[in-house]
Amino acid sequence: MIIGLLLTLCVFSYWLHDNALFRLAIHIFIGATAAYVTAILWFNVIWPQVLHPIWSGNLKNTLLALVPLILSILLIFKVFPRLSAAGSPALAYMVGVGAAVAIGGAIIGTIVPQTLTAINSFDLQAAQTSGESSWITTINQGIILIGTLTSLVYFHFSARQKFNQPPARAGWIEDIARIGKIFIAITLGALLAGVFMAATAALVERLNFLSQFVQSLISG
Amino acid sequence: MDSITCLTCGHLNPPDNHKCEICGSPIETQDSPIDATKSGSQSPNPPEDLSSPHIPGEIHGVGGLLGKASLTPAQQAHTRLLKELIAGEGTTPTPPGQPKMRANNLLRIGVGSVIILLILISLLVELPFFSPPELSSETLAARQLIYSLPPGAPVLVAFDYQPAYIGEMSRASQGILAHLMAQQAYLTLISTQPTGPALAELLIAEIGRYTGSVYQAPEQYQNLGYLPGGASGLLIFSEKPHQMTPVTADGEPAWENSEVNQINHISDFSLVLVITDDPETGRTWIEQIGPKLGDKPLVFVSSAQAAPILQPYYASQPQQLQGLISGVAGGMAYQESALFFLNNNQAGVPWSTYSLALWAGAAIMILGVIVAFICRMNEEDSEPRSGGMKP
Amino acid sequence: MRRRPFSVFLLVIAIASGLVVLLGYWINLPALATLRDLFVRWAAILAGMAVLVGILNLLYVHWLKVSQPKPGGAYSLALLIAFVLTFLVAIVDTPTGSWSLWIFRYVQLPVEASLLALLAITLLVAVFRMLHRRFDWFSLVFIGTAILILVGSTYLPEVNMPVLQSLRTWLLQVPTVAGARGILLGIGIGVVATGVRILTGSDRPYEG
Amino acid sequence: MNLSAWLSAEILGLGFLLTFALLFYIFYYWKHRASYQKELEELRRIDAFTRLRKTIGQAIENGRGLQISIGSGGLNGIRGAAGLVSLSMLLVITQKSCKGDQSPQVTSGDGALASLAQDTLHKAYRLAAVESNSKASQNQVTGITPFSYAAGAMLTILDQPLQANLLAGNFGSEAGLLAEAGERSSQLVIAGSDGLPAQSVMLATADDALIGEELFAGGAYLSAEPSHEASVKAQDILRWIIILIILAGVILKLAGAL
Repeated sequence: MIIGLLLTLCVFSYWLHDNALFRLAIHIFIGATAAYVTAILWFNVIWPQVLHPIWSGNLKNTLLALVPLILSILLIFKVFPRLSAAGSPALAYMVGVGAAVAIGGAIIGTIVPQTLTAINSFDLQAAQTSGESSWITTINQGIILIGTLTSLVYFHFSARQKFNQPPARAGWIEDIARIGKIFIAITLGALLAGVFMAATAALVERLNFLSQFVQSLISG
Repeated sequence: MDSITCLTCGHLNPPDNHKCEICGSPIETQDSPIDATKSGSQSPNPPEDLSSPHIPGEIHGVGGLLGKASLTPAQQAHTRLLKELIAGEGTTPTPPGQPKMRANNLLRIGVGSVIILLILISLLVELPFFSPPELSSETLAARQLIYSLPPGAPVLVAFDYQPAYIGEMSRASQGILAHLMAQQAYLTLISTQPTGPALAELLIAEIGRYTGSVYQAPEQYQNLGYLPGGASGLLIFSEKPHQMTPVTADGEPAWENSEVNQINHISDFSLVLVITDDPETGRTWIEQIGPKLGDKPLVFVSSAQAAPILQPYYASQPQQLQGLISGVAGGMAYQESALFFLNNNQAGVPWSTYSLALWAGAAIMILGVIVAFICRMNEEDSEPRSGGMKP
Repeated sequence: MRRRPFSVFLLVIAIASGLVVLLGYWINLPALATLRDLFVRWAAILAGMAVLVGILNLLYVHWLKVSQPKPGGAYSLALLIAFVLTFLVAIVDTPTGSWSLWIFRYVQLPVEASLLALLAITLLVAVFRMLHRRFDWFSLVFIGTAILILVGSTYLPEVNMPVLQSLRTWLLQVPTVAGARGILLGIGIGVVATGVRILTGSDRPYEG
Repeated sequence: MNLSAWLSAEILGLGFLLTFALLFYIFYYWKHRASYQKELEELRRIDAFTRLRKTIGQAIENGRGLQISIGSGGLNGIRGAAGLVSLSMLLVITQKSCKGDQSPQVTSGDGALASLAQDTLHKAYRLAAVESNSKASQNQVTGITPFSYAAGAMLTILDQPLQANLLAGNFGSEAGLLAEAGERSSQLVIAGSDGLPAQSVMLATADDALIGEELFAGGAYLSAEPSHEASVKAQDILRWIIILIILAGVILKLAGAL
């Protein structure tokens, strides 16, 4: 408990000024975290998923289990500058699969559903049946639609170079983008409030920890 | 030489400056490297002009706002200190070598001391000033789902948040987890972050302290530990849970208990509860797991910073999220509404102090707007700037 | 520029593995599905191993700082000691054992939570600086929304503020949803572009 | 009635992907053929990139380095994409700055990303025909979880006399601490992320922030590579296609066809 208190104070001291205690706390923290993660990796990945399968089960499973083992070893080569090149195949494999999963996730997971939701959420029947007065719902749906489209337009990159002027997009695109920017600002503002709330919770929790410790000292 | 106008705040800087004295943003002259250590001379128009006029404005602003948050004299003293410090941003004589660093440090220390003292005082006084939050529809939906669980129902609980958020997330999730335990659900804990397993164990133990009955592994729950590979890992886990997580966090064989040994697909769980601080993680779960759950509900406990992104999934047609508890407020509302009592009101994040801190934060932000506005008024003569990220 | 055979080999690995996984999303052949699952599972395991590689890199860099005396070598030593101690405890006691949890609770949690707590102060100061940097309507909408939502998130019994709270709810359920959807779609498109550049071999980060 | 029932998501998704790939190839060959010189003028101005390009030059002039934090996202899923973008930006920046012996300092929170960053640095040296002088400490993993990574990166930012910090990749709200550390040591901070909380925090704390998709256009804004140019053009068109689909869908819905 006392250690937690000291570390908390060390980190808080950074708020006043960057100092040695803060750096010490940070380094201990990084080391401890890395060690804990290593242990987790051993118990949850390296032993059960890479090593153990080798001598369990039939030949087919063993052969299949050899592949991740070999790839893992190749990956570890990356740590040593001289052997680094040997690790590249494993890395290339990870990049390939990673890119594919990213594309799949982005299209199946984000682009298509968000597009369909944008269309389906504009639903007059639902507006009529909904409890609140239908025109408010319809207006809100309209705002959401406009916001989605305009904030999409905001990202448009291509621009035309006018004679000795900075490149600019066509006027009408600029106008739409300006509307989109309002929605983006509101969204990011809402998120900023969220982040601040999360951080404030941490601040309150830490200070509560401190004050309770002090109180326990006073009460003995 | 002419003085250079800062494109960002419009402040007139001496020609040898490379970072603006007022806003600190680099002055974009083609040949001038951005090197704050070079800029240090006084601004052409005396900084007092920047600071003095806005004191009344602030008294109005702060009095009006912090007033709502019931200022003690001590706190008022500190807001006054804060005002002086912000005034200081313009007025502090800046020795060459560190132009506005000192002003920034003072501002940081001022703001920090105000909010920290405010929190400490309200922690010591413990005045129940703010009434508990109301139960939102998505939180209510989550509660109904938990009530409908039969005893021994297998429930998957994902602890996917950074340890830093423990204050908020434990306050947000204690209610629903205690409720799950009261319903005697069999919990299967998992995390796609390596620090998750420890968080899970800590929270289970903590709830045990509050309710008086500690859940036991492996009779009442199993901790599958860390699931590597993010989206890829989840994809495989949802179809072959045994293959992806054969052992528990401490290396013991998993899936042995009768409640879970029949589970061969994610949809065999009665309910999936995801506790996360990050909208990306949340979306990964919704996108990878959601479609595979069939008619089984997916419930989220989310940090306040993820809620704005996750809320639409609850509102969407068809519903991709069947329940959502967001932030300290959601957790409080859940606890208040549930039929059992957790003796943790002063532990972790007390609601009243938290609300007060939020008010203080909002007040300080408003103060920032007022100060910036007044500075802007004083900069009227210099060229107006459309600012920030141009569309 | 002629490509070296080795980088061609890498290119083939990346594109082939990627295409197999990508096709698995659309073409519904049992064989392909099995292969894809296998590939994705291996990738997941490798992601775990990559974390280990990262840890080795971390230790290597700090070992260098300790071995060849540099400023801050003492900190690196502290880091290495913390690593060794924690690792021994976590391996002997298992990651969920009481000792490991003690370290986690009283070493890692306080530091992380305190860093996040500092962020609260940082954000408030940042608001001042940002408004000084650019005092335009974009910043004002940005900060104004944040303020409204903060105030609307609390409940005062004396001062009942239905207007504020309904405004907060509206902000969160209408314009925020719209903006978020636009941003998410935009990011989605960007991700597809990045992935396609990899799978067409025009980006090859893996070739040294 | 639900539109997704009427139009299978898979088909629509495949359509998106194929359209994009096709557009990408068309533009790629077009750019390749036409010996294009003024790609950069063809893109709208984004302050963050304008300033970043200036800063690279200034870093060489003052002999003060750049630090690039490429985040802790690993290589999987959407986070991975953010990391890959930051790597392509790293390649361009290193090529430009290593001639002045000011190759950037890279911090990351994941082994795979760090290894890729190492390879990228070597590649940049090779392309710039400069003798590689990269030290182990030039590309380091500063911590393995997001917060320990951020904490370690904060220290490297505070320690070195840097010209500027570029935060590009997958971050959480802890990015605010990095930006603040850069501000403390009076460095320019340019930040972009795929995570939305990070974006809001960066907008508040960084000197210049990249919003949403802008990060993914990084390569095109920094280099004249035809492939980057082509992908940005393709992104623009795909975006308009999505807009049109949404509009069409809504109109059909109003007409009651769906």
